[in-house]
Amino acid sequence: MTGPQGLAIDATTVAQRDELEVLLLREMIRIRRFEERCVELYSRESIRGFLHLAVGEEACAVGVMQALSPDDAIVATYREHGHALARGISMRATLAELEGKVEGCSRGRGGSMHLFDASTRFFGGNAIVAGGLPVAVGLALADHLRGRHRVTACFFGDGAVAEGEFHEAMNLAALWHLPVLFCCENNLYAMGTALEFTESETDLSLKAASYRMASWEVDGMDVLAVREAARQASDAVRSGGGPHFLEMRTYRFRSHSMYDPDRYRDKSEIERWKLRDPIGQLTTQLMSRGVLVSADLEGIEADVAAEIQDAVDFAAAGTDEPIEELERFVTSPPAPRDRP
Amino acid sequence: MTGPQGLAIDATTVAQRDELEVLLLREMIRIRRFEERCVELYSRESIRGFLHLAVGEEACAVGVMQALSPDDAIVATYREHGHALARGISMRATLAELEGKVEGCSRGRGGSMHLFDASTRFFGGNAIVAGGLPVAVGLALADHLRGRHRVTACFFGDGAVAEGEFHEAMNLAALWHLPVLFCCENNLYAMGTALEFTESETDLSLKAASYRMASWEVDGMDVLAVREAARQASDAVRSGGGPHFLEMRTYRFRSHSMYDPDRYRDKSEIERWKLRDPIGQLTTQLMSRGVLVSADLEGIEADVAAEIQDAVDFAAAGTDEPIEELERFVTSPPAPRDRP
Amino acid sequence: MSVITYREAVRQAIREALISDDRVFVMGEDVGHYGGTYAVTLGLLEEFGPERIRDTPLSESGFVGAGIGAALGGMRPIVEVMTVNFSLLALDQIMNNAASLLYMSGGQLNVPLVIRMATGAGRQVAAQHSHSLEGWYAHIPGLRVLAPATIDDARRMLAPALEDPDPVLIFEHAMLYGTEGEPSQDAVDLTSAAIRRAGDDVTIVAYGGTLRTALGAAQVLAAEGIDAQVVDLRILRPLDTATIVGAVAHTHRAVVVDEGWRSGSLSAEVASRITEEAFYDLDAPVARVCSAEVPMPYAKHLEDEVMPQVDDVVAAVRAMGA
Amino acid sequence: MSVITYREAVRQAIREALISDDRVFVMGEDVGHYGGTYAVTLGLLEEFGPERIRDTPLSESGFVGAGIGAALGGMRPIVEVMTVNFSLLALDQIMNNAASLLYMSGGQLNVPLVIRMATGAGRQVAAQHSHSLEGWYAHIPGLRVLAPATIDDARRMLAPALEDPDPVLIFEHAMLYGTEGEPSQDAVDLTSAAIRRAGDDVTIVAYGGTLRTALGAAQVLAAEGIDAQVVDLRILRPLDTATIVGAVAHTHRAVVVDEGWRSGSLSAEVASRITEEAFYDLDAPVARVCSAEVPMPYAKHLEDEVMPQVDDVVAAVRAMGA
Ligand SMILES: Cc1ncc(C[n+]2csc(CCOP(=O)(O)OP(=O)(O)O)c2C)c(N)n1
Ligand SMILES: Cc1ncc(C[n+]2csc(CCOP(=O)(O)OP(=O)(O)O)c2C)c(N)n1
Ligand SMILES: [Mg+2]
Ligand SMILES: [Mg+2]
Repeated sequence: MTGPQGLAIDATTVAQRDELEVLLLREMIRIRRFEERCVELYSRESIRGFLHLAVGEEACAVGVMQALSPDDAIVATYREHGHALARGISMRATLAELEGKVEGCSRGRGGSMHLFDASTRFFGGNAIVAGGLPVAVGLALADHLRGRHRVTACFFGDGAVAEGEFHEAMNLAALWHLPVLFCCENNLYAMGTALEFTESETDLSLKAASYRMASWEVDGMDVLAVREAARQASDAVRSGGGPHFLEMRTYRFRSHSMYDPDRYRDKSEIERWKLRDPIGQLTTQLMSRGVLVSADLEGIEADVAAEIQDAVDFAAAGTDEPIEELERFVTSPPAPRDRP
Repeated sequence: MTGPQGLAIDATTVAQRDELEVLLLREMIRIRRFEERCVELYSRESIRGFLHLAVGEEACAVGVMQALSPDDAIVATYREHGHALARGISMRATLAELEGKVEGCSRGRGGSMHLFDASTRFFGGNAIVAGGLPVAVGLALADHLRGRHRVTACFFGDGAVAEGEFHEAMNLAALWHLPVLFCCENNLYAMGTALEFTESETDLSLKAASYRMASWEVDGMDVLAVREAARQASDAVRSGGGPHFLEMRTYRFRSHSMYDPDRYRDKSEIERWKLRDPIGQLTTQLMSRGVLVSADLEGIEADVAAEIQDAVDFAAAGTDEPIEELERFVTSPPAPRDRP
Repeated sequence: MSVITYREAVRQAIREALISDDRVFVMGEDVGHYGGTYAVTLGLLEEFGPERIRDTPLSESGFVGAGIGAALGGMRPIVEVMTVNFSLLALDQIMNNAASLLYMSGGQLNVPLVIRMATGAGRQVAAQHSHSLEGWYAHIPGLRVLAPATIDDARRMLAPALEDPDPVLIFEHAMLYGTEGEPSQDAVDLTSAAIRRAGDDVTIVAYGGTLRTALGAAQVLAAEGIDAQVVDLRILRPLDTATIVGAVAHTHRAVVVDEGWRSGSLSAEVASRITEEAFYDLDAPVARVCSAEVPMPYAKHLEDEVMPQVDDVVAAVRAMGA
Repeated sequence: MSVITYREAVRQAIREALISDDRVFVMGEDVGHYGGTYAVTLGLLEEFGPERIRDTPLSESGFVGAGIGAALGGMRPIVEVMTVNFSLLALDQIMNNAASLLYMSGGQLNVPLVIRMATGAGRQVAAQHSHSLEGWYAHIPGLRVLAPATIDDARRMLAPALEDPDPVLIFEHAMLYGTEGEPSQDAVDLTSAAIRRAGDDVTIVAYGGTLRTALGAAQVLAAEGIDAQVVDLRILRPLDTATIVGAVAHTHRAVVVDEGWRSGSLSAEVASRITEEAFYDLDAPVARVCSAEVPMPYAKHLEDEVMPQVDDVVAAVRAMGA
């Protein structure tokens, strides 16, 4: 069993299982508190541009990532802080990116919507809805062609399902039997448009069936359920079972982005979903089972607060990319034959 | 009951039914002989560019068109001579178009892939695979918004089903409950790529189900079956039943286009399908039932030959668009306020 | 009339169109329940209902194509593509159907469609959300392409655009929505460029988001005794070459300011036309101030560096010895 | 080496790449069982099998995106988009992923992808199948854009394109596939324009499908005693400005020939660069011979009228008093 960066935990004994659950909780808390701090930093204008928070949806990122192995690849969306942190990109590099510093995981060029990290095979951070899906298919195609047994996990929202690219990617993956794990974070809204206004068939896992793709639905507010589903699905994918579709039924507690006045849904709906807060639920459970006592929780919160403060300090001390480097990486340095 | 241009026949008596069947046969023969003549004209270079023939698929065009009414709209593909003729665009205007003459239904600007006729609500002729589907949705949306009870019939091939636009259009039509009749001419190939290489789920009518859209499969080599299915489906669409999907299982006897050496399928496969030639089948049937005798058939062939010869002469005598008119219709003439 | 924002100007124009013509409807992502990404359509759903203020799924190609079909079916759709960035997904529909149907059909099929999009950078939304691609659209025969840079144009261009029997694209620069001004009551044309500032020494040609930059530069230059004339293209297709060339013939020097990436931007076309038609009037080659050729970086100082700034325009004018 | 067609030259290049690097594979519509729309990949499926010669469904965005992903995953994909016309459907993937990933990721993610497409008109395939949009692609930072106009370039450009760690687009003009020539054995660079004909009186700049037109015009002009220099751009991005400008500095006059629609075509960029860098060397404004700004009509005489012809280039040269 490994830490936050650690993956592919197999919890067989009760003690291991308890440890795993605490780990999952800790990971969710890291993300939650991190994003809460981001709101603050946004209002202080340390973070700018679009900022999309996944508060309420942490179980999806954590549950899936904890089912993957370091060799696997991730393709995420613009709402990907949680995915990045759960995958093991450091909080420092993540926050520095959000603050546009060279020390950021994308050198400050990407910002909130474009986190990248080659070392953890985290391929973004894509701000075009559904734009990452074909890329994920291609990563899986490369693995298939090279005979590598790896999974490419691709995250997207319910809104992406209406895009043609979703359909093309699903078909390609199924047709070519590629090792893709499609991870749909169904939070019932695409910006301000409810799923019932975007899909004639709102049961999204049925979409997968029309491609002959195995599909699973899971309670996206239950991190254990997500992790278990993702583990089984990714095992199946890795062992040659073809692509799988995982629909995680979740909800975002906050607005779509910092610009969103959140006019399109009832406050009572939000309140109802908050009762199923993945962090709250797991905390209650662990405490009632005696696995966790208040002091433990305080310990976790303190650790997380320290990690965040460290990241905030790190980002604040970060450097701006020199303007002279503006054109660096538009293309690669010329190959020897092209040098003068 | 009306003639070739005529539509919406209701055949209740035996005599009416016989008459209808003869009409359907005649229409199919018109298309078949027309396209055969086109091959000749192509080799004589009177027709150029891409020429896609639907020889073998005539039952689809004729069956559907004979189920529609003049108010309905048609959106077709680049393989649309049959649709155009069956819809009532004159053979003269069609052939003149194929020969690039001003007398053509698109003034000679469109050629084989871009037949248009506003008077029969024939909205093309689209050479981008799946490009017509969203347009059909829009035509239906206009009818919906104006409270008009009309059908928009949209043709496309099995290959189009892999395009994202197909998916987007299906969802929009189903979500908004629009009066579209999706007419899939499944001839098992997209150019040289067999359906099994393009779709993970080759049962295309299941695609419709994933949008909660009613779907029908029909033997596309049986014009009566197609007409009946199209009649029921279009009635349902017209009376507010929402979009319907009609999969017509058909086959093209000739190559994809005049450029295609047809290397990708067995000659024996073609021969097998030719046994189900929609014209041959219906002829045999009508003759065995005594509805048609050889002389009748010869009469039909003679009529058709005369119509074709007339069209050939008409097109040959047609005029080239003056070069001075090259820029006409790029945009409309300026509105009064913009005139100098 | 009182001061309104650019956003309100667009909204008033849409509202007026919805009231005066029942063939008009609005369709796009989040135009309804959300109130419009830039709050342009805020309140219209409540006033006109979901049939006329139609939220669409994320299906750019699908709903733009549906707009084309609805136009063919006699409606006057106003399709909002949230931003130009996403319009790439609908480009096939725009080029191969909207722009081509009238011509391909030999004059039979008009497509009276209006497509509105936000465009441009300046809000630190990075590479995939900061495009300025209106110059590309200006390349397509069959389209009319508008770039309202003023409150007046934002308020008044929509009505004639809806009267146009052919497709019209309207690009609204995202940084302009909050700007304020007092609209006049005058109708505007959709054919001519406008001289926004008279001047004798140099002509600065701009449009949309760069008009402010051009006017800012003119102000700085005025302090240095250089009298700059500022031309607002207003219509990117068809370009009003006569006004542009006439202006340059007067000043003998020209700078084109364009937020597009320099190579292959609209500025190249404008510069070429000036050079072709006023070569012997020019005292110096036409200069161009454009965006740096990089995917837009997120960091503020880099974004600023990429985009054309007042200083860049001033420097370009100085460099040409005006 | 014996005479081969342009089509065979491309095929040889692909075959060589497949043999020499097992990371290379070919993917696209009808590249396999059909043998390639233009028969470029004919026989390769039989030789290399369906994993490496991969027929795709009609899903341009999907398989171009998959090519990007496969490149990220260590492969060297050659994606064939049947024609540039259909590439509009994949433009978002090309611009927002292929061209941007390296930059957005701060240098972490290379996309060593080659995309080949047929381009251009001349076969009476009308409005939706006759586009020349390579000029658009040349606008996008992060891409290298090639336009092989000769047998040599068709044969030799692919290898360095596959070596390039960044995405490369190769535009093959559909009218060139049948042309013949004898390829040399020399490697070619992917950086410089080529002088295809020396001359002192005027420079004709062309690329891809228009190189033949330019050379044809040079021949006609030679008979009139006008000695035209012909520059083949070869690489549309990044443009080799030095060679172009150097050539014009020598002749003092230039005509750019471009099959794109005139307004906003690549010709405008080339003309602007020449004017910017060689203004005082120019005896006349740079002329442009481009396609008429209409959706391509089907009728042959109209198609001919739309496209740049030898006579048009000759006339342009005469008009500038060379
Ligand atoms: C192609 C495209 N169209 C529109 C947008 C603007 N946009 C950004 S996020 C979003 C909603 C996406 O909803 P969903 O896929 O459900 O993901 P969620 O935001 O709920 O996580 C929209 C419309 C975009 N980024 N890309
Ligand atoms: C978007 C697009 N991609 C590729 C092509 C080239 N192409 C023309 S027809 C065709 C096959 C279409 O197959 P299908 O939809 O089954 O129709 P069929 O030709 O069998 O009638 C292809 C690949 C095209 N016209 N449009
Ligand atoms: Mg959502
Ligand atoms: Mg087919």
